[in-house]
Amino acid sequence: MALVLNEDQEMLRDAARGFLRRRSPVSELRRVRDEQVEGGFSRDIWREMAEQGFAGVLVSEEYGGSGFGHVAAGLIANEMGRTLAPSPFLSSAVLGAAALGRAGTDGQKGEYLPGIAGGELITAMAVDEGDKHKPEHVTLKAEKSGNGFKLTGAKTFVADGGAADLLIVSARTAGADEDQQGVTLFLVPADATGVTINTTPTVDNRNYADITLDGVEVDGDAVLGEVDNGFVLLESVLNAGRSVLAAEMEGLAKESFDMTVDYLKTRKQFGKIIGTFQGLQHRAAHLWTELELVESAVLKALQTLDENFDGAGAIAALAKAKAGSVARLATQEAIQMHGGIGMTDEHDIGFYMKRARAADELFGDADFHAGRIAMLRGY
Amino acid sequence: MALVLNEDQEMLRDAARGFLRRRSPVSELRRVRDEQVEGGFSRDIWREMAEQGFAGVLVSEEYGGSGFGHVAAGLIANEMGRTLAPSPFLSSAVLGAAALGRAGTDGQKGEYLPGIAGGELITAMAVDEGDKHKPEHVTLKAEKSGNGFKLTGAKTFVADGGAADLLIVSARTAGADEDQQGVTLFLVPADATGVTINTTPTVDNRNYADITLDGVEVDGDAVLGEVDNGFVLLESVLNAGRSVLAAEMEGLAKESFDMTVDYLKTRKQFGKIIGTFQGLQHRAAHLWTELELVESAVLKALQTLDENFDGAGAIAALAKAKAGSVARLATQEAIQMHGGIGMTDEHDIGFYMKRARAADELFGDADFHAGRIAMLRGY
Amino acid sequence: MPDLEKFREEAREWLEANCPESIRKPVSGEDDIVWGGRNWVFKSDDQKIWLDRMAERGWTVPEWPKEYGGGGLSKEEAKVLKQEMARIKAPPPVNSFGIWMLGPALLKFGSEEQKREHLPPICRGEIRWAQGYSEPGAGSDLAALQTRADDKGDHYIVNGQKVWTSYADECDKIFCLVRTDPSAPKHEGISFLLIDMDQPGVTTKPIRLISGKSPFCETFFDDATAPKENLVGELNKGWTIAKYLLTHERAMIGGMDSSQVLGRSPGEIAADTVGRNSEGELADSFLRSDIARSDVDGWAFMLTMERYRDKSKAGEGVGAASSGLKYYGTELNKRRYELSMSASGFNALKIGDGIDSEEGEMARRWLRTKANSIEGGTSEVQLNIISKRILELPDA
Amino acid sequence: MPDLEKFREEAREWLEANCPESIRKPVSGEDDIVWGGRNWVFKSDDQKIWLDRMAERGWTVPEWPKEYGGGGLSKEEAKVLKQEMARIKAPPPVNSFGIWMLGPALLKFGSEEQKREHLPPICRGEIRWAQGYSEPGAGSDLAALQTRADDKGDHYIVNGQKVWTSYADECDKIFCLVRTDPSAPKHEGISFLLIDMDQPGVTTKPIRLISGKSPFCETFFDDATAPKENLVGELNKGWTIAKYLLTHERAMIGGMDSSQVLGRSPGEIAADTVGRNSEGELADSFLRSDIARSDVDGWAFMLTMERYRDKSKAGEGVGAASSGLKYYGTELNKRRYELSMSASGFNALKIGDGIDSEEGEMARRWLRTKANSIEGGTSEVQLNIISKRILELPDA
Repeated sequence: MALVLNEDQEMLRDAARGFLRRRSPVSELRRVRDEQVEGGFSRDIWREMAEQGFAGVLVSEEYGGSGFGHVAAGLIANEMGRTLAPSPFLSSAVLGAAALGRAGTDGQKGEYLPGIAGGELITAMAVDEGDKHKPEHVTLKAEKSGNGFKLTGAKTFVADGGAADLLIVSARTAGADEDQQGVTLFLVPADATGVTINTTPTVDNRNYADITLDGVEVDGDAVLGEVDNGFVLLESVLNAGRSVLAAEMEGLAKESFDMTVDYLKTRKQFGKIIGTFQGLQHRAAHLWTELELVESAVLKALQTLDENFDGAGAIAALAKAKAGSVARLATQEAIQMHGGIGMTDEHDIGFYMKRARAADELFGDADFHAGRIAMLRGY
Repeated sequence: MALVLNEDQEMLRDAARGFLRRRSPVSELRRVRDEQVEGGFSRDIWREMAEQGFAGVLVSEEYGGSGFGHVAAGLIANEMGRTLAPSPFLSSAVLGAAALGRAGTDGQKGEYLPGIAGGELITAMAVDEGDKHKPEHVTLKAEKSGNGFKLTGAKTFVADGGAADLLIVSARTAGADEDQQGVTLFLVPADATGVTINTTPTVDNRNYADITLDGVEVDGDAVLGEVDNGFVLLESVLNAGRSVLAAEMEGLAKESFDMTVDYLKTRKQFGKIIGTFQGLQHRAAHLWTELELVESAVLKALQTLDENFDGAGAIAALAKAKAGSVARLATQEAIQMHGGIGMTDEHDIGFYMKRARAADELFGDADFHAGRIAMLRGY
Repeated sequence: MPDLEKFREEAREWLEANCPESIRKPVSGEDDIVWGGRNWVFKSDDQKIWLDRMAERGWTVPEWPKEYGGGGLSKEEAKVLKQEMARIKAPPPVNSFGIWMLGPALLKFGSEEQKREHLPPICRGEIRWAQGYSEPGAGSDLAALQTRADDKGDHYIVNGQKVWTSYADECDKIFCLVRTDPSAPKHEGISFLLIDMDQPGVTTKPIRLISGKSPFCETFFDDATAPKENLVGELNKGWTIAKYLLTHERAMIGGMDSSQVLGRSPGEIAADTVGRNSEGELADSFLRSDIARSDVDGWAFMLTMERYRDKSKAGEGVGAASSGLKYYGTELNKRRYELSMSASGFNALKIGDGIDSEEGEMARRWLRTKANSIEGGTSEVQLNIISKRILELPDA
Repeated sequence: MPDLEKFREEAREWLEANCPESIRKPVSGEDDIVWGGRNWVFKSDDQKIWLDRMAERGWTVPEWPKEYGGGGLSKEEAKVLKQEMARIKAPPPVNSFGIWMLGPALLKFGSEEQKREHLPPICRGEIRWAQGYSEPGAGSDLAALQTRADDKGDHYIVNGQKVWTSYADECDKIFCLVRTDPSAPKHEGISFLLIDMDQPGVTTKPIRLISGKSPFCETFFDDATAPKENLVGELNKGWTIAKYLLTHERAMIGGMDSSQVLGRSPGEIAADTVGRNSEGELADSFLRSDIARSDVDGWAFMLTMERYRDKSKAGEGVGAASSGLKYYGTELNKRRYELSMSASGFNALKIGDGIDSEEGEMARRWLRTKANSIEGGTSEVQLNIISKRILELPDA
């Protein structure tokens, strides 16, 4: 596949851009923060997004989605990055839809996918247990119990955990704490008895939760995919999430870069437009080249997911690594180049730096993924 | 001790600078290279350096030296770095003098130190066996044999190994390959039966050798320090060498920086002095701050050696780490800022980059020493 | 120096007798810091007792001359006093921009009358000063300031706006750079003026930062007045004083110890989150190498501060090199906090409800460090200064 | 496209029949590279046979028009031919600056006569061309060139000096930028001129680099002559051609594959020298993290080249973005070689006796990479181009 967008994709991008700039500019994130909107996003706007087709982009037409695929999902995420639109797109429309679409039984698909595509059902992936992403570290226990399982343990930093109706939880059904074998994915309703969800406000003003499961009973239908063999599924679903999150970081990095270049063209210091200072010009030009690399890696990752979902591990790592490090650099440079005004809460640019850091950390930071590439290359 | 030079030290530095600029400017290194001078330096100039007091700076007056100490040795090395003066100063006047002065018996001192101080006897430390510095990796075996020992094994990258009269060799008398315990230092005449010395020309045009010991017989007097307990001695001697080598790197980095700043003030491009371009100004200014840090770390390391020789491990690591990384950066920037002319062999600036890399690698590169500091700090 | 040891004994004895037990503890939050001034409310009686006793002895500003309320101590004695205070964990009795900034400026540039009027209340913590340098339109180009002070015979009328005025909403007075000759070249029409905050023409508005609540304010002058005798130094020569104080401020900002982050080093934080491998090294190669390199630079930076101090003591000026400290120190501090955030992982991203929450100390400090390389002259300005004054590279 | 598959079959058949067995191997040294020209000595008869057969078919320059000696193939066919040649390890029959640089310039800017005269000998490897752009005083400011060509009626007289003229001492002719109107603004008095090397007024002198012997020469023009018909394009409009070729050259230099260093990746090299820990990771945290980050950037860079190629194919121009490739690719290459040197340790420092030795391949290549970010426009020049043409930041 040529590493460029086709016309349909460009149209989709333009439509998403228009919608998001109108309905969810940065002021919407600010509002959500200042008004402490429950769940971290506006349900109304999410429903409108669903009407735009965002929520069903990875859901097949059979279940009410468009099945446009991962490149399309990435384009939407990219535009969401540009306006920092708060929504459960990643958790529900990407991770939830990918997990169920990939491994769900017909029954599970029929039960959940239409809700996801319609924006009524929100899912969240409960993966991590420590302070750094490490998906094979699973101590949350799932013990056989009657026809089903009993789940006990805790998850941390669950994106959109505070807004989710359905949790997708990695649990240990066999093996030692860090074994890949013995991990099983479960579908757990957020309102099941024994589930406690504590939302944790974060720098990016999005919605994360620490979740405790205290002897939560689920029946056999709650297993997503195969018992004990859930890790490969988990990884391939996470890779979709990582790639789309990389696309979001690409968007936010580019937007903060564009804002900064615009600022360089207008701000005067010492009687000169600061964009004439070569010290800043060279840093901006370097950043531009880095952003070009991010675009290439992200697009390749998204295309690979559409072509060969399970083979996208390395390229997803590349996209997440490159987008994460460049988004952090771009937003830090943006603050520095804006000077004092960039430090004020009144200006939007700070929101970009905050989101860049949280998004980099989520599902493995740039170093985590560079390390994965190192392992794949044998060092 | 105040972290500044006193008047005596400033006088010594000025004298060394005057002598070296006159007798061993960069053209001398070029001559040594082009004429493939044996041993990698001029014996005549080394004798003159000895007359200047360079060779005996760490040898006590009792044995014919001045005993000026490590700050003084560092100042000399710094000036040698500025002119890239080829000499066995580090190997003989620093490492050899420190090892014998520290651990030699009265007999050993009397036999060797006057020769070192006079510049007639040249020593070399044979430490490494692999491609990266790792002093505890000692497989060269020393087996008891009669009254003495029989040494078998190989050493690599021995600085001044091709010019040395006396080798100081780390050998294994007990323990496993990487144990610190069980290492013993031996004094081995370079012309002993079974010693094979192959000089290996290197990028910095200094003199290194791969050395093989094939059943070399030495008697008990050849042991320097205690049997099996030589590693601590070796490390403290190396720390002196590393600190002085850091001082040399400080000197070469500063000289290449000065040459570059001068070039920026004269070279014109696009009708302007290139030193007016802010892109280059900021990089030069950044380098200047890095060089200030190098100066502080190096001076502190040298002062510490004079105050508490055996306690200088961490600060020597700091000096070598900081000087190594900054010397590499400074010389690379020097080439880039000189442009095409800097790439020609005709210009001196390339010699600085070559020496910076070899000096960084010798006795542990910047990363090796940053890693030591990490270990000392518990990570 | 037996005299110095004698002084140490006396100081120790006096401090033991006079520093209230309740405040002998490390400063751990806003409540432990005394700023003074007319609006000040002490958090405890002992805070006030401690301030009054120290002020009476002149030890709130130990090196200032006795006639202005200082202690008249030598540098060495002041250092001993500091050590003895640290020994018993006695906090500074009062902090203020009056002590750090205005005092040194008045001692160097003020008239005898100004010193007698303004310094004693600073020493006693009675008057709290704000600093009015920056303006919204000026930024790094401080001298582009627009706030004007028009000559009205025996007083000035001040109009304009200052920004980044720390604690201006709680201060009694403000020292300002104002434009007194709009027609002169920009560096030559600036004066240094003292203005009462307690007048109708002066209003303030707090600034919220990306890190949340901040001490910074905008300060507006709308026909505010200041008597002629409040002009410090010569008319239109205020830039000289500004430069003097900027160098002073740079050394302060750059010199902050950045080796620890909330009491722990990044290496310690990372050991908890990512663990160690069988060699005892951090299990994450990336964090390990980045932290080690930053520790190398941090240590070498601290030694550089030590070396500059020793140079100063030896009578060599440091001059423009303070720009190097400011640049390197603030960039290093940002790097440290980035590493600490990465080492902490998810936990450090938590910040509490609402932008002004007290929770999320790590994240708030991380965000706050981003201003270090902007305030007191941006990193770019420091590099320009080094380039011009130290390297003597030519102007474009 | 069945036509393309048919072409593939034909090409494969022809190559099998016509490529001598002895030269079907990877290019491993200077002896495997054919440059052609009057002075050329083939290293084997098969090299000559291969060149002649390919030239006859026009496949030394498959995409050039048939009437000038090319193969007249489409882009797609040329790609297939390249794949089929790679399949049997057939080397390029001839390399030359004539093929890479002059040919494209003549095809775009040359007259019909010039094309007919100069292109066929390039295709047949009969005439070897050098490039004469840079001058000692000009450097990055290429347009500051001083070499003059004075109009003498039916010919020009050329005086001046060029530098970085690759292989000029072995070439037959040289294409040069010369100043034809000294009074015009510097970009407007330059012409593109073809000059015979084989005349008394032209002499060359090899340049030794920090990495040792190099193909570069200085070339001196001392009353050299060139007939008027050797002027390419319009008089005083040579800068247009220069810019066209520079963009071309930038893409070539920046696009070098830098993922391998002497056939091994830095990660593989390091695994040999520093070993692995119990997790299978490189035992050295520093090398591991640096190499991994460089691998990330290297892979993303290769994808960017792929993306730009696909963009071009889709009809979108890449334009000034080639400056980005040039900048990033050469800086990356330097970084790769620094890492490979560090990974190799002592062994890579060995360089053999004498500056011109053949030994020490790793060190010599490492040193040579330092020129990558200088030749073809320095990194700083590329950043300027991006800043101005892509970001549209204003001039100072």
